Amino acid sequence: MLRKVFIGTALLATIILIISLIIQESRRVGSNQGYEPDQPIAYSHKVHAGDNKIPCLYCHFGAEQGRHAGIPPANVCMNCHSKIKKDSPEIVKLREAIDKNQPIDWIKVHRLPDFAYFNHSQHVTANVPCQECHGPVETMTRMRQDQPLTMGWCISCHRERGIMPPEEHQDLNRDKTKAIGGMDCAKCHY
Amino acid sequence: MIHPPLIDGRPTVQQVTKDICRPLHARPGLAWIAAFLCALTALLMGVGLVTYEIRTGIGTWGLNKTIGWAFDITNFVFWVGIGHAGTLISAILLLFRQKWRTSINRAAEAMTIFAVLCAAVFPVIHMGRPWLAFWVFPYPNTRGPLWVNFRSPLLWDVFAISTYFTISLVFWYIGMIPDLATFRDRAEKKWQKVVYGFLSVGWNGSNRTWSRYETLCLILAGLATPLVVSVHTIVSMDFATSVIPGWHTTIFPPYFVVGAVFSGFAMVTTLLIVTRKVMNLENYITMRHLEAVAKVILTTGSIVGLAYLTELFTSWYSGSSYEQFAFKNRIIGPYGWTYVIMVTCNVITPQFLWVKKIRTNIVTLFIISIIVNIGMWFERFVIIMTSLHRDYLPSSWAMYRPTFVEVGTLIGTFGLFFTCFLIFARVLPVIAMWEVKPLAAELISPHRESSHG
Amino acid sequence: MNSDDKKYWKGLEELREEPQFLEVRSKEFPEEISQTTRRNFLKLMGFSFTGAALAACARMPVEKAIPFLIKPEEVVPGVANWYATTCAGCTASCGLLAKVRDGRPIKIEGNAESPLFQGGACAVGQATVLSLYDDERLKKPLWLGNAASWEEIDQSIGKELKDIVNRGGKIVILSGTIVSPTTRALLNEWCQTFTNARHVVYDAVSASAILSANEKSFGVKALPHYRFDLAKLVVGLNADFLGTWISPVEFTRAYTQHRMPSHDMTRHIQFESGMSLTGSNADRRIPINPSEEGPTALTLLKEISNLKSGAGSSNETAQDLWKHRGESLVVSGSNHVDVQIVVNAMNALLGNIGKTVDLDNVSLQKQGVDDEMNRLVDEMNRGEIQGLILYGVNPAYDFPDSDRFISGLKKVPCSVSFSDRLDETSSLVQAVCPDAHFLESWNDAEPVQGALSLTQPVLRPLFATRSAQESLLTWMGKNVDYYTYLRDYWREKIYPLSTGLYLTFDNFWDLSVQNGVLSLPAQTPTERNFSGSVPIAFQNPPKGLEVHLYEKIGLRDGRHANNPWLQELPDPVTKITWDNYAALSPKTASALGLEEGDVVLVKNDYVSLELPVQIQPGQAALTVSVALGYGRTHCGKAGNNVGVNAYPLIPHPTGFRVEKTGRKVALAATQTHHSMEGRPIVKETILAEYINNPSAGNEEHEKLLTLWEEWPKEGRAWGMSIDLNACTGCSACIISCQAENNVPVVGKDEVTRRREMHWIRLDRYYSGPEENPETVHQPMMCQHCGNAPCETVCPVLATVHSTDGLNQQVYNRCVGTRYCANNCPYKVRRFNWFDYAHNDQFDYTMNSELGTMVLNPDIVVRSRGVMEKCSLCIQRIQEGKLQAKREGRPLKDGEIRVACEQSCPAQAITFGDLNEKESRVAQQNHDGRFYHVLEELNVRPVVGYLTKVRNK
Amino acid sequence: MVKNFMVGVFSDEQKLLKTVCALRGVGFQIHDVFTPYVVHGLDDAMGLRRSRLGVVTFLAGLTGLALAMALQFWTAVFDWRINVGGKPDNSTLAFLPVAFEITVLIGGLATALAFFLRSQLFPGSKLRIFNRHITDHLFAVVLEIRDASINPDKARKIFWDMGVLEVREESVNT
Repeated sequence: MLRKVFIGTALLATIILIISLIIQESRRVGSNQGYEPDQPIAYSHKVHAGDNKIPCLYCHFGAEQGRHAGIPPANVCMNCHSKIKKDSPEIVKLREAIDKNQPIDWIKVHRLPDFAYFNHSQHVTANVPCQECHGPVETMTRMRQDQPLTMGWCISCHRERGIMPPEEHQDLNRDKTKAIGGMDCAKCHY
Repeated sequence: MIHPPLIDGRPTVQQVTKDICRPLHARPGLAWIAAFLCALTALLMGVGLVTYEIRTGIGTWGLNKTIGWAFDITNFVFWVGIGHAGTLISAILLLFRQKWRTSINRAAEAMTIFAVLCAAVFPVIHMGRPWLAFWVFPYPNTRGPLWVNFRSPLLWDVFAISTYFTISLVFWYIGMIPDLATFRDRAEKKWQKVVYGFLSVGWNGSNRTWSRYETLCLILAGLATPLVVSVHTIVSMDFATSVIPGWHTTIFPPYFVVGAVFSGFAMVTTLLIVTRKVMNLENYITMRHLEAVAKVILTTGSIVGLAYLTELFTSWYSGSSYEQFAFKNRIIGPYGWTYVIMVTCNVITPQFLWVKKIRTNIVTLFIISIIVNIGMWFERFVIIMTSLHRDYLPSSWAMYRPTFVEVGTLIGTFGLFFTCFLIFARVLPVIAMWEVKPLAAELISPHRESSHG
Repeated sequence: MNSDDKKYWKGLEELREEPQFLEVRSKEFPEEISQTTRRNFLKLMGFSFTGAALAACARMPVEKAIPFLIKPEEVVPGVANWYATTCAGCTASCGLLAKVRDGRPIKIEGNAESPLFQGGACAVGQATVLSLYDDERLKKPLWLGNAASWEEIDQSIGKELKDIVNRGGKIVILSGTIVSPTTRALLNEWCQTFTNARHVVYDAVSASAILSANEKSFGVKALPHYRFDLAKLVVGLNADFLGTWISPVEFTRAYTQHRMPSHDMTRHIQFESGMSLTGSNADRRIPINPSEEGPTALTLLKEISNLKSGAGSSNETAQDLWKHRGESLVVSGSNHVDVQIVVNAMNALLGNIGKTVDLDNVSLQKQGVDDEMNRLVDEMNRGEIQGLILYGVNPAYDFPDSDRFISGLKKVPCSVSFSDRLDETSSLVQAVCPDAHFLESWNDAEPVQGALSLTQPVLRPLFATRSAQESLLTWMGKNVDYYTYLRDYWREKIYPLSTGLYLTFDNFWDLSVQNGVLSLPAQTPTERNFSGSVPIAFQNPPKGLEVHLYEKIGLRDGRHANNPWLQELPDPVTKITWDNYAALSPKTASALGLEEGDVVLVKNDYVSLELPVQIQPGQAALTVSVALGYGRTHCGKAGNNVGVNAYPLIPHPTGFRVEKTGRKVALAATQTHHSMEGRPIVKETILAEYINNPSAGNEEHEKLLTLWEEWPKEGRAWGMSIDLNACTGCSACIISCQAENNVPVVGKDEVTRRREMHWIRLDRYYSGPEENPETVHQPMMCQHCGNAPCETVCPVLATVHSTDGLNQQVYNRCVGTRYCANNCPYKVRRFNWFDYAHNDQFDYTMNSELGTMVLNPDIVVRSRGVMEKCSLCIQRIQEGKLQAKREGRPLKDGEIRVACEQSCPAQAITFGDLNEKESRVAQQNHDGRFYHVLEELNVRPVVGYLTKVRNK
Repeated sequence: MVKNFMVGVFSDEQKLLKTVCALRGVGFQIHDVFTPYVVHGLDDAMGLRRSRLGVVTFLAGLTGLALAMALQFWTAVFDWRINVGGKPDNSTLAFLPVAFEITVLIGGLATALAFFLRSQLFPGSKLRIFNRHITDHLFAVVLEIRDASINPDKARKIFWDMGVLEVREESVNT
């Protein structure tokens, strides 16, 4: 009898474990969380955004105006690096690329499937801090995908946050949260 | 009232075992091999065509912007309908204690399983992206999670069909366990011993188990009976809950269920007539069985006819011009010929079964059963296609013509069905020995107290 | 900024998506393969594409371009810029805006600043953006059929021209009507530079008779500017002015202005042979044979003069015209001078000259004179022409006696064509110097005197093409580019005439380029005396059927034959795509024992054509209507051998017989049933009743109950209303939607199977007798039902309702059961039966790198097996809301304009917020004419219609 | 543990029934009776209680119903409320078909599972098969000889009296 109880318990425990593992794993499907590729130039966000406190939007100016934040053009780098650390081997690579007229093959870290429309400016306007989605970039020596970037993850934020702080847009009452952020499918899928 | 015996030839109990277990030892006959090759060919063709369709797109079918379903869902409803007779024979007649079901319930249930299998193919392959078919199940996912739409009749279908298939399979298998044990104990070849040993799960004929077993069968029958009604009710709701004239009809649930029983019994007749011949089971599947089935066909056929009339009356009485047009168009529209086939096959033909000579003649019965099968396929086609092809806005009215892929896929499912059935006939007990044996015993010692079946 | 900068713009995040790269990445994330090969991939194909790529990523697409309204410092990836330009789809020269996204023009819309066109754009104009990305365009100049460099070409042609001049040979520039004043000036200068050079204007479909008739009647050899906006009564004689005649967008805009139901609603009477778009909109339509045009006009003229002399008349039309004298307009599309003279006499008698017929600010379109062309062909055949420069013409295809032209062409020693492809004519010439697409070049236009318009390039030439003007400048030895030439012309000729307040010419120029259009002060139109001689009678035609030739709204004269969007655009009346056919009246067809689709020989003593029969209600008895513009053989993969060339019929339009061949073909029609079956789908009434009761024809409404509480409508509630009285059925919305929403082209076979993908369709219904039915057009797209039947049945929640009242379709969730489409009472859902992108079976627009550049990057290209439908341009709604949000202000009504609404020349479509009481759409919801189609189903659409009111 | 059984084999169900009654009448505990088919009256003869599988069905069905309704209600009303065709978020009526199917499914499967567990039937089950012909045409009555209180000879006599085909004693190692 004891044996039966033991076996039964073990069986039940195994089943629960398997189910929870399946649920756990299924949450990660399609997510590249933790992706941290080597970049052609060892650019450090920690040095620039962390130590030197360069605002994100200085380089990623596209985020304020349009859909894409964009990797900054090399001439933005050269704004400073034509004077600073000119001889560092990484900066030499950058300059060579400019001289040879060859684009730098940055590897894209944060990728959304194309059927999800994401507009950076929309979120920047709503005062969503960059770190909310991109993680503590200012501490990353090499860029890493910190968040899962799955639909469930997007949705959890849209569910929980007042998407646009109401006090800032009193007069926009009807375009507020529900209408602008919100949970409608066609906010992102079209 | 004294009935003629349900089985002929007064076999002993031992003889029953011997007759039913014959495929264990004997080689398949020529008829079986020929039939199997035909079925397999059709199946392989079907597999090829479905592969082509899935690789290329639903465009390989003749559907268009107006007619989104035609052969696919017609076949689906047709096959689900076929399935219903098996459940009806094994479950409902069990509850009604009808002894004549005993020799035919196994085969009828097998028919159910295979028909539902054929039916289940269509909802999957009719999808534009069948590889994502699993999205119809509510499971936790990374999308929020995003669940499913429990208001959609198509989702009800998913649950109804999968439940129906599962419960039918369980019922069939459980009903087979004692006979599988017989097979196990009669097996000579190694693989037979292993397989039947595995399948018979240690059945030893204990009466304590028999006692529970009977209760289980009754409970399963009790569950299967409302289930079978619910399945075709839900299938009919695919149409009944829509807004399309010709689909949006409250009569559909009973109409579909009766239609399903009608078509199912016709298919049972077809199969039994063939099986008893091919498997030499004339003693067990007798004229009395077939006549009983024929009477069911006659009854349900008449009810179906009544349903057709009611439908026409309702459309006239509704006062809705769209409804009236839909039915007018069914009868005298460009697809009027399908309506004629439907009425001829389903309403007129079964009426010949009033004549005893016709319903006790194997040949006429066989022909009528085939005609009814055809008619019932057309019934679904008429309902689905002719309602769609001319609905509300005449600007969208369109015509439909099936492609070879669609026709081939239908033939392919017949291939699947018969392949499964023929394999079943070879490797599993076609007749429920444990249910027929009491009848045989009774025939041998008729004086005793009768046992129930 | 230098080119290096541009490279880096390209290199940024975008370059990452190149195909080779995707392959590598897909190994890393195998589950994403299928996901990445859609929108971004397609969008960015452009960036890896040769010439376009570099220009595309420039901070400004082209150095000198000045953006409309927004002046960006630089192109922001993912943000569109709009540039004003001018359409070159036909000579109407509508003012356009080109939407340029990441350096690629992806959408063409009408320029609302344009006084003539007021933001409308026709189907052809909007489809021109696709012809920019036509793979058949020549990528390099050709010399004797071989690719050459421009230097070599210039050298060779320069030498040839010099030789001809030395020989004293004749040089002719044969062009279509040139609406550009600068180009005309350039051609004049060119002809003066080369002795014995002259310019001949040839229009395949000409208005030659009008020009001559006006010369004879009023002494002005010009095409008048017809003022439909001033006419209270329009009488048309085989003039399809809403569809194809002269300037359809302008005429549609003007015509519909007073077609709103009111006491002074314009009345329209049309006499015509085939059922045209214009005739289908007429309040009264009288079928006549082409040969009856003259007699009909003559009768009217006589009746009117009777009325004038006080004798009275029983002719209804004449009475009507007389009642509206001075504010009526009689137009004829006939190319017979005598008919036009009678029409002139009528307009003069009615006092319309100087009012609705403006001969002082004349139209500069359709300047071709047929006789001159005939003379030229004779000269060529006599070997008198030494040099022939073909500019924008294709006579080997569209000259009625093309054989004679070709034989003449063979006798011309030096022949040059500016054609952008190897068409029927340019494949026979010595040198092909491909002209740039108008979106790649500078130009100007003056469709009507004083109404100027500028064309600015919105991207650098994709290929090594050069604008024709540039070539001509080079060959005449002028060392200026055409931009400078144009600017100089404007400085000297236009600037002094302008009345606006400008600081300098530069300021004037910048503003003109920015606006795209410029109006010079107009002359006051004057009445003129009719001085022609009216013919006494017209000849009776020989026995047999008469052929009525017409242009189709999509292909027009055939120059756009390789544009698959236009090929698949259903004819607004017949709804047939990808074909021309012989339209016969039902009576004639049954008398001849013909059914739709029967292939027949249409022949007389001179010509014979093999065409399928189409049975056209309203077709005049004993006439056959055949569309021009088909049967091209050298236009490209999409248009080659589609239909039959009917140009040879022009000189011999009478005495035809129809013979059965016994073959039958399926015509690719998007609608095959033509009656409403008595259903209240299009509600209509007549003006008299409407004036008594604004809800006339729309009295019956269902009392709609609901079993449960409705979902709250708090925020925005988008809605649309469509005025069936304004809608002419011109089908511009179809192309606009197709371009905006990446709607695929599926080809003739698939349309025959009723699988066209257009999100908006134009339903056309006939009512009344089939000899002359009444017609209605109804735009039908997703009605965004509040109680959407499609939503309830989707098992996977792929179509659900949004909080702002839209019926959303989520492609990436769709598994493709098609249940939603079945359950849609309006049948507006479209299923992707196949993969339409990157599939060799569908080699139309989305199967080549070039073709995919026209795709809107904000919209997913739908994959196989998913459902799609009108989203009410959700991307535009999102963009509009975002814009307002960024600027911290509420949205204004009319700020968001959906694609079909924007392009509608008749302004029949209104989109807006139903929750905003003052919005136009909310107001229209309370109009007496407002109704929902299939209201009794209680599906509660947000798209509604306004009843059609006929003025009869 | 070693168990000793006495097995009496019959070919006739009437004899079997009489034997069982007789054995029980003299106080023998019937270990089990093995039959090829259901023998009417045997349950009473053996004094078997009615099976309680129905209770399992009812409870499992109820659980299924509750789970199905709860899942549908929770997903549609609480977890992600979506406007589908203007229908109320809690479309109870529309939830019934699925709830019914799940009720039947869980009820049926649980009953079958309970049956297999209770009867110790599963692949590889070590249940003793006393005679290969039990699944054909023979019947067997099995008495377990647990202790001295059972007199094998007395039982054997009853068997022979009732017309048994064969009586044997078996020891089974369990």
